Amino acid sequence: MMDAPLLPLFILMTSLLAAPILFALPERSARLRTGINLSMAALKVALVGWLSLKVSQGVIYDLRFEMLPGLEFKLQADPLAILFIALSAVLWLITTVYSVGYLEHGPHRARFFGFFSLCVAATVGIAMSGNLFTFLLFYELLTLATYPLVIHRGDVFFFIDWGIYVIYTLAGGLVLLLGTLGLWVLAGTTDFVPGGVLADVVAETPLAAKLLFVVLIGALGVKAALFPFHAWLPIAMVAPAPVSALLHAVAVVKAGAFGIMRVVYEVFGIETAQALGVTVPLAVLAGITIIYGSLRAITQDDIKKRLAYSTVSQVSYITLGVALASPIAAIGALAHLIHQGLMKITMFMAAGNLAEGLGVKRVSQMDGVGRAMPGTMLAFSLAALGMIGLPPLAGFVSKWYLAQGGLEAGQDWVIALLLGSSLLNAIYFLPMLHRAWFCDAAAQRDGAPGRPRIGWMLAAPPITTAVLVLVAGGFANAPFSPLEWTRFIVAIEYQE
Amino acid sequence: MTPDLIYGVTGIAVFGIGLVGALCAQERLRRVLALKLCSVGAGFLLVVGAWREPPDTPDPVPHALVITGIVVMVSATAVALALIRRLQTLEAEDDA
Amino acid sequence: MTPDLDPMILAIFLPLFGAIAAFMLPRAAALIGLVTLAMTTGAVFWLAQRVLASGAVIVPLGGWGAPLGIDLRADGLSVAMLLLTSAVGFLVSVAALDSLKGADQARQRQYFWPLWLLLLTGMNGVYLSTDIFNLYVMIEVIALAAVGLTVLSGTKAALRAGLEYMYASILGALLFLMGVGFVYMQAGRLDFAGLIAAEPSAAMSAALALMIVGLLLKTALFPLHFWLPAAHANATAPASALLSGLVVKAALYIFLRLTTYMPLPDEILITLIGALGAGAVLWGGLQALRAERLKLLVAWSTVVQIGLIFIAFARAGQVGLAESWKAAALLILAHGVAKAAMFLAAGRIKDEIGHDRIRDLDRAPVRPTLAQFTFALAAISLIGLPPSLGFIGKWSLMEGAMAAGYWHWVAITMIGTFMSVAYFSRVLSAFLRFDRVRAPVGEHQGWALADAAPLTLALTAIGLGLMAAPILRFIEIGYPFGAAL
Amino acid sequence: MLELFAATLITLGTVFFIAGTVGLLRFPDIYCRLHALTKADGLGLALVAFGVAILAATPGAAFRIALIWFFIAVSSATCGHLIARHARLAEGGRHD
Amino acid sequence: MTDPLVIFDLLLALAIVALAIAALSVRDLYAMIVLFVIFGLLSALAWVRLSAPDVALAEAAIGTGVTGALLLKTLHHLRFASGQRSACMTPAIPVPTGVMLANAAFCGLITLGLAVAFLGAPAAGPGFDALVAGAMPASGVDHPVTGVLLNFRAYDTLMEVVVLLAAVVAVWQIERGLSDAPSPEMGEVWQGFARLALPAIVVVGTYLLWVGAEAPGGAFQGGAVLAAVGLLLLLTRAYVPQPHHRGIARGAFVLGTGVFALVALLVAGGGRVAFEYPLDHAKTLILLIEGMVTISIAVTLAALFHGREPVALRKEVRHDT
Repeated sequence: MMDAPLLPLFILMTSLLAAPILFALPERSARLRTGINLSMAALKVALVGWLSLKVSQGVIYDLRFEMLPGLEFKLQADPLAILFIALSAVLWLITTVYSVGYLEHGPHRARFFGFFSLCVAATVGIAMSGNLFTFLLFYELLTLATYPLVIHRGDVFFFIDWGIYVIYTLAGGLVLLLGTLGLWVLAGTTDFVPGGVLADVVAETPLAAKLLFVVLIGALGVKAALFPFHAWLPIAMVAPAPVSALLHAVAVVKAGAFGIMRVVYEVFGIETAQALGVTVPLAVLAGITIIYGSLRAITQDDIKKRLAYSTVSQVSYITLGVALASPIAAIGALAHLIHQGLMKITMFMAAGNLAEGLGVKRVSQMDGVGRAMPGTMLAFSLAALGMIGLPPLAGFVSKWYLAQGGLEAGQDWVIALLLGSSLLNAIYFLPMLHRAWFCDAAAQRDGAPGRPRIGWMLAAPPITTAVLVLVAGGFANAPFSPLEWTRFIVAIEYQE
Repeated sequence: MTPDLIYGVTGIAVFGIGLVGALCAQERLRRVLALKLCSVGAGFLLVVGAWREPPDTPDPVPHALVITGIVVMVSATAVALALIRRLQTLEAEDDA
Repeated sequence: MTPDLDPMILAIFLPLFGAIAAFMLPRAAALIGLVTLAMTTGAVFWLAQRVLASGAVIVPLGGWGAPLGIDLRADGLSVAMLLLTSAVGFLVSVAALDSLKGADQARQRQYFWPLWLLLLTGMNGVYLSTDIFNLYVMIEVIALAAVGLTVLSGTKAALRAGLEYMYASILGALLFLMGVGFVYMQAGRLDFAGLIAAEPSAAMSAALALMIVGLLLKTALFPLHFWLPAAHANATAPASALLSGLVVKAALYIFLRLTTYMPLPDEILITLIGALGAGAVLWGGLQALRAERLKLLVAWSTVVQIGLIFIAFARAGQVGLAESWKAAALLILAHGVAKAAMFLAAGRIKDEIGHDRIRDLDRAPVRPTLAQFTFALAAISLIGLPPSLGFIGKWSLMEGAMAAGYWHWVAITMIGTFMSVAYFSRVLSAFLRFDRVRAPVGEHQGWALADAAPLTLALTAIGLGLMAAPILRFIEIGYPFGAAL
Repeated sequence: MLELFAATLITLGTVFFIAGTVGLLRFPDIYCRLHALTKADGLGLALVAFGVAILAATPGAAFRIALIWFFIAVSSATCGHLIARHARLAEGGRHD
Repeated sequence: MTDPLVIFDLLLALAIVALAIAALSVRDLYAMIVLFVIFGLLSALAWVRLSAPDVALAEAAIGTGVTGALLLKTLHHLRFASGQRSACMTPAIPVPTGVMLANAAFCGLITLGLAVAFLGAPAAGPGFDALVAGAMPASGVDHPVTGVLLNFRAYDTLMEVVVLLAAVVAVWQIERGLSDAPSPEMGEVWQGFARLALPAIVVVGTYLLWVGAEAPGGAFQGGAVLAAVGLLLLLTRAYVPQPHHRGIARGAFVLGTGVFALVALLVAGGGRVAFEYPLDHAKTLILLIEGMVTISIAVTLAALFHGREPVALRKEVRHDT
């Protein structure tokens, strides 16, 4: 098989180069646009498959380009990166299909798909960043690319809230810039190295190192929707459904969580971070976010808002797993990165289908939708049960490892936290399922619902991802499953 | 007391007077004039710097520089005055 | 007789002959202008290659040599400025072909070219000069040509702004001239080497103070910026692009050179200049937030950017490292490219929509998409988002400030960046909104050839960020910031 | 002897100048002032020029001084005329 | 015993300062210009006292003469345009007296500082004296100021001519072919005077140019005096610029710059750099340049006085918003 050292770059380019082409296409050439979109997404999946094969064979990819003296733009494909790229590549393909269906007659599709591509390019770039500087580059690109996507359907009322979104995300970016600079000044490098680069600094000036940790985690916490920086996420749910799906499952919040992983594992190093005494506070913060997000979710009537608060809660599982500083919890965290993505994207696409097909946007309108849209609601239900943590679904696997990790780390409160959280999950998800399947529709909607008008491009994606949720949970121990891959990563990060 | 001292102080005074005018004058024409005074002040300084106690002849280089400065200043004045004239025409048209 | 051509001489004389030709033959002015710019750019590339090969080069004009004669000298920094000027100038010229094509713009077309080529002569002259009196004459060439360009449209607002600009320009130049007088009195010579050799004294301090204030007035550092927003906002688009992107840089460049050869005597003064820069960042940012018109907003952003460059300067002066000047140089280059792109894009938007009121941008029936996209790209560089050159400049600025523990400059830069995000997103979100009043929104217009030049500039502003390392190495050729001449 | 004569002439000329200046400052209206100025200055200048010409060593210099006198006389006469004319026209304008 | 000339110098200096103050504070703009012209002439006198006759000539002819004429023309235009004979032109927002005083005090402080710096500077500092003296034999001319202007620092002088060119291009650009204030009717005496003066001025101007090589005078002074011819012609309306004269006018504007730059460029070669005249031809080349530059200066200054480009009058499209 041919060896291609530029493979990571090609993967990046599949979406980065697609963007200007999509921008330039006239609005009306929809077929060509769809063709480019889908072929690029498929190409990316194929390339990522090839890349992960090569990486598992031990090939090392390391692309460097000098930006400033000593400061490099660096792409690498380590197993952790592969995990995240694989997630985004697969979900991009699925979401692209979904968005083509979703926006079939919408305005400004050229713009939408252009930014959509950029958004994925940024996510892939974040995944493959070999140092914090490169990470910062793509992190800002991600902020810029999501900006027009989120407001794609915005109207004037929305723009009042819009300010909050801009301020949160851009302030996060700025603080990350500050943190990157601080790292560069303190350590003289921004490279991601398993085991961290700050051991000396921590030994010499622990205060500066602590400050740096706070700055970096604070900056990334904005995107990861860590309490108290989560306020933008429920606002961003006004975005079109595919955007919300991508935002919550892959792009934005995951970029933040992924960044926290990189910072804890490869900037500070898990042992150094532990020695610094910053992991426990982070774990506590994550715990607070988990509970807070769930509590807020219960009271939301808007489906997408409820899902958004659920994301606030669920993404913090990842942070929690990282902060627990135990290999088993780390496996749980990494697995949850994938599993939460699969589940949440299913739910958002299903919610989008409800809104498109039936005009249902609130929980209180959900009576009987299960009978009207059985496929969609089946997928939704599977994902919801997974979220709650029902075995053998994907969510159960990650929660199981997290709990074990908590025990291993001697943080017994984690068990209680997880149980409580699962309970809360059940409290806000089960009523939705109950309404969908067991209540009568006629009570609420005028007349008979009739057949909802949604095409296969809307119906198929959530079902596909729901199947993936099942597979990821049921075949968790199979080779090349996400769980197996995370074990491989954790072995590297914990330098075992 | 030698001429260079007397005229040097004169030049600086003229420059200062021009500066006051450039900052405070209200009429457009007067501001142009104030700037011209500044340039004369700067010219004084250079000419004074070139002066040598007789019978030595003065340094010709600053003289050349001042001549250049004078020509440059008349060019700038002409442009400023053209702007003033044009602006006045437009403003008068609008008043009418 | 075949004359020996030297790229430095050509860089100054080609635009001069071009200006003469364009003035003599008004009908062919545009063609002459473009050819001249292409040739000048070629000469500058030739010079760049020569400098790359053999370091700084000097031409003693008339064969006399400084201090009696005048030397032209090209090192990395000056060639970088020349490259910026001619390359940006060329693209702005291409854009000018389109933006001055109206039937009622015959006059503007006729005069744009000679004035712009004279302006180019002056700017190239500044970047190659090593003599402070020569610099005085050059900034006057620039001033007259620039005022002529400012009032090209002939509107009352432009004329008023042009007159204020003229006053500020003359006053700045005269302050500089007075400083030249003091240098002569004390040092007896006017070349840069003479400045280095001069003993510190009251006269030299006075000279430095006068020249610096004059230059700050010309480069519009807060609070001497009063003339800039109106002048840049009311000029026609290509003129605005030239004025904002290139012309203010000439005075800034002289300032950098001067303070290299005559270091400011006191840290307090350096901090003061930095504080003025901070004032520019904050005040300009506030005004940009309040601006009602697109071009005015862009003009205020120039005030902000100049403040930022002076913060870089202040930090450089305090750290006292040659390294530290680079941030200022990078920011100058970044701003030159991005601001030219932004003004051209703003001009295109105004042309297409018919007005440039920010409040009503989203009500327009047409969407000049490509121009808006260009504007956004330029904004990315001006805000300092990666990977643009503006980002690299800001990064170097903050890196140095942080390493030296000057947290106040870091804080101001952060605040400035945040404000720039705020005022640019006023415009950008107006571009993205589309159903605010449910007005019929036309199909976006797709490609227009007129957008090519600004788009190229904006992409360059972003792309140059990837070239920062070679750019920095190039700027250092000939030690422009070292003591050695 | 000749020098004494020249000095007398120059002094006399200066006296006329002073008288003219006093007239310029003291006379009530523009015509009287003009009268004082042109008459006194014309004569004063002639006397001074003559005195200087006597002192001048060469005939060439004397010729040039004569030329200067001639041109100043002509132009000051023209100036006086123009000022008076302008003043009269302005007055006429005011009466209309 | 004090030199009587010191008293003269002191009186002259006082008069210059007093006139400067008076010009800026007198209410009537016409009086302001008159005071300025006197100020300029006295400054020129002061420069003669400082043994700078070239500068004095230039200041008298260009700095005072041409500038004064430009100011008067503008004043005439302003009074005509505003349709009144009163002096107040500017619809200015009155600046508060406090601000004015603060400004004045600020400038006073600056001036004081400059004076201190000046008094601290060396009385007769180092200069170019020796360098110029050493290089004069190779310059091709005998008058040092001309040597500096047209040889040692010829580049500056070229750029100075470029400034003049830029000015005339800008003025033509700014002042469009709108109807101007009619020039005042000056009567027969004036016409006669002009006829008498014209040839004399031409002779003087040419003489100044020619003599520049060895004595005070030169292209700029000569050009300015010749420009006076143009002014007289324009004022007596013996010559009225026509649209079809524009080509010739343009040619005259660029003549000096063009020839100067071409010569500077063409002499380079064979080891010589630009502006390095071969010694044998230096005098000829300098005279050629001076001649062309004089023509350009004369025509340009006259054109600056005339102002607007002579275009066919037509309704102009305006785009005020």
